[in-house]
Amino acid sequence: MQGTGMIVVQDLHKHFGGFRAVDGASLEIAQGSITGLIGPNGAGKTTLFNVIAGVLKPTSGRVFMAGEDITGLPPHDLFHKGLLRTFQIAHEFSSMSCRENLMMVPGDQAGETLWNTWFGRKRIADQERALRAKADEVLEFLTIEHLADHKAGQISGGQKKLLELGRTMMVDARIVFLDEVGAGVNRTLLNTIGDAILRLNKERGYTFVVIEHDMDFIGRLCDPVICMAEGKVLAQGTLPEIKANEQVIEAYLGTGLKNKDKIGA
Amino acid sequence: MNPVLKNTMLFAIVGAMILYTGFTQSWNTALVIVNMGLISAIMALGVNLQWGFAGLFNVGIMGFVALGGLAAVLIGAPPTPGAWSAGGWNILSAFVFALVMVVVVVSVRRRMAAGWPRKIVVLALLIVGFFIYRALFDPGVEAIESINPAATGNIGGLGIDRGLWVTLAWPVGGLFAAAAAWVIGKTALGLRSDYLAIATLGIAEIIIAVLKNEDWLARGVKNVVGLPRPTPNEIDLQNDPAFVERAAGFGVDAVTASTLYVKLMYAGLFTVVLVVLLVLAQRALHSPWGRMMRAIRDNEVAAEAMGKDVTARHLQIFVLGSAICGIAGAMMTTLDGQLTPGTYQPLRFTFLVWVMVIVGGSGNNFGAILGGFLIWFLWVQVEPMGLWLMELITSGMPDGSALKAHLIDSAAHMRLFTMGMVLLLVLRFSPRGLIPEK
Amino acid sequence: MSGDPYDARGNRDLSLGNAAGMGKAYPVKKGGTAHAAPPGPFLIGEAMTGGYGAGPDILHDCTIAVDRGEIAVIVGPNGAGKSTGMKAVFGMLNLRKGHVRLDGEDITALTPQARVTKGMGFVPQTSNIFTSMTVEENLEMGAFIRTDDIRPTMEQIYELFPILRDKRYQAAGELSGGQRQQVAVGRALMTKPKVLMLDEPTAGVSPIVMDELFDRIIEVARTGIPILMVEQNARQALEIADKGYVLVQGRNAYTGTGKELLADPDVRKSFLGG
Amino acid sequence: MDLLNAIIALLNFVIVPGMAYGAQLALGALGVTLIYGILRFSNFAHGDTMAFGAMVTVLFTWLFQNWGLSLGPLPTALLALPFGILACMGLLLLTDRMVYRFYREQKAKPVILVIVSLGVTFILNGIVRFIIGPDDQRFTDGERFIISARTFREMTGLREGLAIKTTQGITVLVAVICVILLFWFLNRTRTGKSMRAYSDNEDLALLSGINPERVVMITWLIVAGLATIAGVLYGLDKSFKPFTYFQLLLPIFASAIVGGLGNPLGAIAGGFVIAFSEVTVTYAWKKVLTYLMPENLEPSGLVQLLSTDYKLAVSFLILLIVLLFKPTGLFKGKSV
Amino acid sequence: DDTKSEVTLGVLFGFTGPIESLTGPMAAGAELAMAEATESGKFLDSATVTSIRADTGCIDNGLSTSNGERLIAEGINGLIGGDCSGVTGAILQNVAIPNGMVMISPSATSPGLTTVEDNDLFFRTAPSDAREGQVMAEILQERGVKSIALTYTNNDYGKGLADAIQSNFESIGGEVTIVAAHEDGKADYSAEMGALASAGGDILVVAGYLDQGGLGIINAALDTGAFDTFGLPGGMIGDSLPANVGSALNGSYGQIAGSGGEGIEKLKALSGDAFDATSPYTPESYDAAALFMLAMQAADSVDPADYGKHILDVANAPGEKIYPGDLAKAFDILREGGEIDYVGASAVELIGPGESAGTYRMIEVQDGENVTIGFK
Ligand SMILES: Nc1ncnc2c1ncn2[C@@H]1O[C@H](COP(=O)(O)OP(=O)(O)OP(=O)(O)O)[C@@H](O)[C@H]1O
Ligand SMILES: Nc1ncnc2c1ncn2[C@@H]1O[C@H](COP(=O)(O)OP(=O)(O)OP(=O)(O)O)[C@@H](O)[C@H]1O
Ligand SMILES: CC(C)C[C@H](N)C(=O)O
Ligand SMILES: [Mg+2]
Ligand SMILES: [Mg+2]
Repeated sequence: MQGTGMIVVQDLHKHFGGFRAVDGASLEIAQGSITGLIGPNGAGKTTLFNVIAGVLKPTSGRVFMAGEDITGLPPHDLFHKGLLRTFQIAHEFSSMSCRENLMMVPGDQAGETLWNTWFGRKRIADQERALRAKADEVLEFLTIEHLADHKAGQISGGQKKLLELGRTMMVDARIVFLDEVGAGVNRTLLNTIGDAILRLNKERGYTFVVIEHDMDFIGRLCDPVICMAEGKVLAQGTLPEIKANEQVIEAYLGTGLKNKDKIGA
Repeated sequence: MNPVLKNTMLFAIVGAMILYTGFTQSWNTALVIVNMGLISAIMALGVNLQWGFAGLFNVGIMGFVALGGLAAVLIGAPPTPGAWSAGGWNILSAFVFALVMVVVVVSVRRRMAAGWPRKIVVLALLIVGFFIYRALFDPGVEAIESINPAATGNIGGLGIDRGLWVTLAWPVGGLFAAAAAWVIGKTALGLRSDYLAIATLGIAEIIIAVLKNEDWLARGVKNVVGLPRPTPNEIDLQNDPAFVERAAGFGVDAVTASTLYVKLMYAGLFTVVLVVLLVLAQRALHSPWGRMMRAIRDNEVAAEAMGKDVTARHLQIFVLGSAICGIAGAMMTTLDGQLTPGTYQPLRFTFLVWVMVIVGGSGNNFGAILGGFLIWFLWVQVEPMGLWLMELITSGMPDGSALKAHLIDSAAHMRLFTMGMVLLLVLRFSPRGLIPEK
Repeated sequence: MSGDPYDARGNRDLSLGNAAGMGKAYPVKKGGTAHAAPPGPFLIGEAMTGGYGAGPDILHDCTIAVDRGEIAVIVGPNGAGKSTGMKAVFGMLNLRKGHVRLDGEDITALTPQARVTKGMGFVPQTSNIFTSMTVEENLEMGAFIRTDDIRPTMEQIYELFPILRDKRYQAAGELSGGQRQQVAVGRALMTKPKVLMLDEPTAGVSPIVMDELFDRIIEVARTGIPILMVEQNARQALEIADKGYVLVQGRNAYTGTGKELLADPDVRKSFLGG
Repeated sequence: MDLLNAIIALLNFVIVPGMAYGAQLALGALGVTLIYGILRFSNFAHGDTMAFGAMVTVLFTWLFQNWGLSLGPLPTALLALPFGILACMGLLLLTDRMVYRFYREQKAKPVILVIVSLGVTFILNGIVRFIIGPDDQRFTDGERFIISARTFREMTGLREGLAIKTTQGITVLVAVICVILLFWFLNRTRTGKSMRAYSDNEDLALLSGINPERVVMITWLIVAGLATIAGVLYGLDKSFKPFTYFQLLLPIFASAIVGGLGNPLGAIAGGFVIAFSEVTVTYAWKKVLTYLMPENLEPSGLVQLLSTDYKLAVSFLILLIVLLFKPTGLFKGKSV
Repeated sequence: DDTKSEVTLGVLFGFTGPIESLTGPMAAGAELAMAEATESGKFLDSATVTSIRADTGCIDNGLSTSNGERLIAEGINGLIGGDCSGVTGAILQNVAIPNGMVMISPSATSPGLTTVEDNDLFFRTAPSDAREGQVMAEILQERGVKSIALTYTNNDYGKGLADAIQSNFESIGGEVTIVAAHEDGKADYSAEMGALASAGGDILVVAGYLDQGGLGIINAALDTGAFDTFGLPGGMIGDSLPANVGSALNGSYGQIAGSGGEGIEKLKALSGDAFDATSPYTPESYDAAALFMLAMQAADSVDPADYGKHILDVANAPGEKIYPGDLAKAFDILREGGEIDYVGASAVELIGPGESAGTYRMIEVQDGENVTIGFK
């Protein structure tokens, strides 16, 4: 057993050629927490996600999930272990309708076996009905129910991000990685999304890791917050702690005052 | 226009063209077109499965078709007396040895830690293995090939040549193709689009090279002729008084009746195969499985993140699609009654099938089938069209003028020209294919 | 083989069937000309109605305008048609009704590239960089129509986004999300445009860079260059805006100064997150 | 043991022909790779475009030969080449106008363009055969050899001869020049960069003021030049026969792909990989070994890894192996 | 349709594809015989003979069969074709036999076709390659050749011929250093050349086609200086080869089916400039068409079931020898019930199951021309 956290990352490295995108990051995500991950552009947050989620192979280091070594497992295996993620740049299935985008997610569908598609049609029909209802529910929650039959390639940038989030809501996950779900999403809707995350966390015990540059959003949801910079973990703590950290301010937050005094000048 | 109506009309048009051929040329011609059309449609179905639904760019169709043809030989051809005792067992043992060798190498690679020692051991095993393999294999080949090379010189088949049993070759052809596709898929499916394309193209060429040069297998370029057919023999029918009488009842002479009868029987068998495959494909595609495949086609990375084992699914559909091509290939060889490795050319067996899929409308099974019939019809019928065109152009010219002679002489080359024209016209008016994906 | 996570093209094997490189826009047909128009704001898309290809109308009688030295901000829910409106102004879709005027000329019939020559610069919301080209080449392409020396401008951009200097010879497709956004804005600035249009320039950039960016936008505006901007970071954006538009379902819902909109409780509640 | 003769034998039968063939493939692959890189589809019509350009050049060469024009030791065809290129440019611009532009405006998927280009292939096929017929045509003149086997033997007194044909020399030279020019053009010039930008993201190219139609036109013009040059040089070295140009397509595509699509350096590397894998793997080492080994150890067999029957198969096998280790080709090519 | 005033013969050759450059003259040769018969006015009831051409693609079974059916549908009375042995088998099995149509191929030379079950419907005016192998081996021996390198075009023709040459030559004590296949229409033959040169040999025997891979191989051999004398079987004999290769070919030798120059000379005179009568299989094509018409005349019927039996009769002795241009005379003789022995352009002598016996013309290239130096 490695640590007690839901996810434990030990001295992880990911190098692209000579460039060290993740450079010896170690962190632990507690079971049932909503952890915020912040850091300047290029800090290596997304790369860290990708390594954990199996999209990229680490150069070195290990990743554990609930004590099990998951380093290098392919994404589809991780999905079945309950690890879900969204993409910073939306990866919709562009020629499929939004509803289908959601309905394809659950992994235990009888209809995904060829044999059943030929000879087990009744069972599939039942399952499909349930899936469809579920998908419609999610779409409604995301306020895009009117897009159910639109091709996902032809919806707006923000709507794609919503769909991205919606996919993680189709199945029971144990841990969900959200990569900037908020970027480009309307702030009012973002609040609703925040509520949903809290609810999933409370009611179903999902663990969340959230990358976001919107401090309000982070502040509302996350404890603890981890700040990365140059591929390493820079600081960890509650948001107020982090906000007070000199290094974090310098690398990431800035004083936020600069443009204030220029307005109207 | 309502799409169902439009599609029905398209099919009706192609049907009408074939009927027209029947009325104006002959029903035999029409049926030949129908039969090859059915086979083409099946091939197109297989390719459509891979491309239209999974986005796999396979241009190795020719290879799978040829493997199907090989099955027809190995099932149907008469056994060569003495071939097995002369060298068959040698060859078989060579294959078994090769298989064992592969297993050994793989397990050695697993067991030993990476590094120089492993590389050396593996390399040594491979080299030694290769020589032992050749030592087993070569004498066998030589022995078999020297058995009456002008007429046989090959290992021969199982000699299954009774009636419908002959069609056993078809599923076996599918199996052959599937097995090859599995091996290819295991190695090459990680490649992207055009790189996968050239890889499959290359593998197809390799398969053909083997078929052409391994005479012990199916006589290589010397061809195997006189393969058994699932239908009665025309000559037998013509000599059968009962048949002649019945034909006379319909008012047709025995020769025509017998040729039509045989072709109709083929058409029937082929139609059964096509319909079964179509139903299976349709069911699969309008189900969560099909949805999953489309998701994978649209965005692999996301599908993978959503728990779909992209590699396994790709392999599955690659094997299935290739198997279908193999079945079609076996059917074609049975129809021809001979295996002619030299005829397997990419243009005819790979790119023409692609044209069928794209013109018909990729991603739609009915489109693929329509494309199969239409393009095959054109492939065969543009030649008279080209000639007709040339005659039309030259009709105003004085007889004996050099230009006229040149034009008429070039008429044969107008076949491909006309084909190209028609292709461009069709794609101009429905750029996404005649029956596009919804 | 692990996929490039930033590879928005996604599918590895459908590359041939993927329309990347063929573009998604349905630009105005070639051959149109500009002609004189009645005076009005420096740039205005007036009463625009239109949609993608032969699809349904997305914009309905929608008007967006910006004048010299102004910053105009468009906000609204996702899918309201903000990006579509921007594209329409830039000639990347065919308008069924309405006009676009720039500096006293009617440019409705001009192709996008002609509008660039007229001095318009645009940062689209998605696929806004050349992924296979280096950062520096991206910037050079921004200055494609310029014939003067582009080095000083490039220097300025590197000053503004120092990270880009470090990555200047790296393919832009290998950058992080926020870095890409910086490249995109840099590319537009390289044009030295007479009017700048930005579609969510701050999406995904870190707070410190966002501050820098807003700073720079104000600076640019103060040199007299009008700026038309879509933002979901609405509160910050409206604070510096001279003019704000709220779009809902392709229609103008509210229009006013930035301050007015910020103060409007309806707008706050429905679009700015309370 | 006779090292010199062994080397010369190897040079004469492997290195020189391999170089020339590799350069021929590379020149063809350059055109293919450029279309793939900029216009984003695999152009099947390239082989027949080469045939067309070469055909026009052949016709002009005949005309010039009739007039008695000549280039001395160089083939007259070089004089006719510009005319071939011009005609080919005309042809390609015309096909673009009549065929490809429509699909571009439709935003058709590249695979449609591939099939469309197959249609164009058929048509060009017909046109070329219609004009010049399906037969072999001779249009070579000038000095055939830079150095012929016999001269070499007489000069050096060695048993083995070394032959280098004028056309081989020209081909290698031209291929290298073309690659360098193209590489420089695409990576260093503004127009070249704008072409790459267009291929990367057409919408964004519009926003940068790049005129897509101009990019497309320039691409076709360059391709016309490359195709004609490739076609003519091939024809000079081997023979002009319409059918072989279609057959040439396969190794050309293999070269472009193994080198990495869209990359001019890849095209030349790929050309040589394909050419040399054809020539070397099936080479019978008997002759070379006979020179190298002491007399009593001379090989009795051919010392051939595989018979030449499998030369194509082998070159594809090598291609496969390369791709398995470098999935987008030697030079990290594009995958649309 | 037993009208004896309008006869149509199908000409089913590969007008497109790998041997497209051979088929033009071949078809013209066949049509020349038809024109001759029509013009003579003595054929059947002063019948006119017309041809219908159709394509086999040389390698496309499907296309060949379809086109065969189409020709049958057009009501042909006889089928000249196919050209390549592969498709010929397919047409025979799927079209000719079921429809009871007589078929004469001028060029399918594969030994495999000798034994094929044909219901006595299949004939060929070209000899089987098995015979040519024997002839060639003898010629080589007479010239004192000890060892040969052998390359063949990789199809049933080339392979069969190469097999025959190899086994015959070895059985009389010669050495074959290498047997290497080459594919037609390929871009480059350096690899084959490398292997052939390495193996060595007194001469290089090229069992290919003169305007296909064969030419490429010879050019490569001469360019690299690997061989300078070549053995040229029938597929390599034609005016275009010396013309294309030039003086370097002088001294090479070979053989092609054909007897006394007389037949071919007459055909050459007959054809004039219209087409190249010496192009491979063109004489055989003329003969195939002629045989059809002579047999029809002999049977006084255009029904394959009737005239099929007469093909061997008119082709072989006894009887008056008939050469190209003599068709009118032959028709007269046959009408009167006399006997003829058709010699034609290629010295037709049908043996066994109806294939040319194979008299061969020995050729040597001298001063850039094919010169006949004897017969065998
Ligand atoms: N494929 C790649 N090749 C080279 N460098 C890469 C590659 N992918 C990412 N990088 C580099 O790795 C660094 C970390 O990128 P990453 O996407 O993880 O940043 P991030 O923290 O998610 O930033 P952002 O907040 O902007 O999304 C960046 O500097 C980027 O340029
Ligand atoms: N390429 C397209 N083809 C067809 N319809 C599209 C396309 N892009 C967007 N749409 C539709 O147009 C509407 C408006 O999209 P637009 O991108 O303008 O929204 P937006 O206001 O920019 O939203 P966001 O804040 O999410 O970026 C959406 O409902 C979407 O369905
Ligand atoms: C037309 C010829 C070149 C055909 C060749 N003799 C063969 O049997 O295939
Ligand atoms: Mg990121
Ligand atoms: Mg938008």
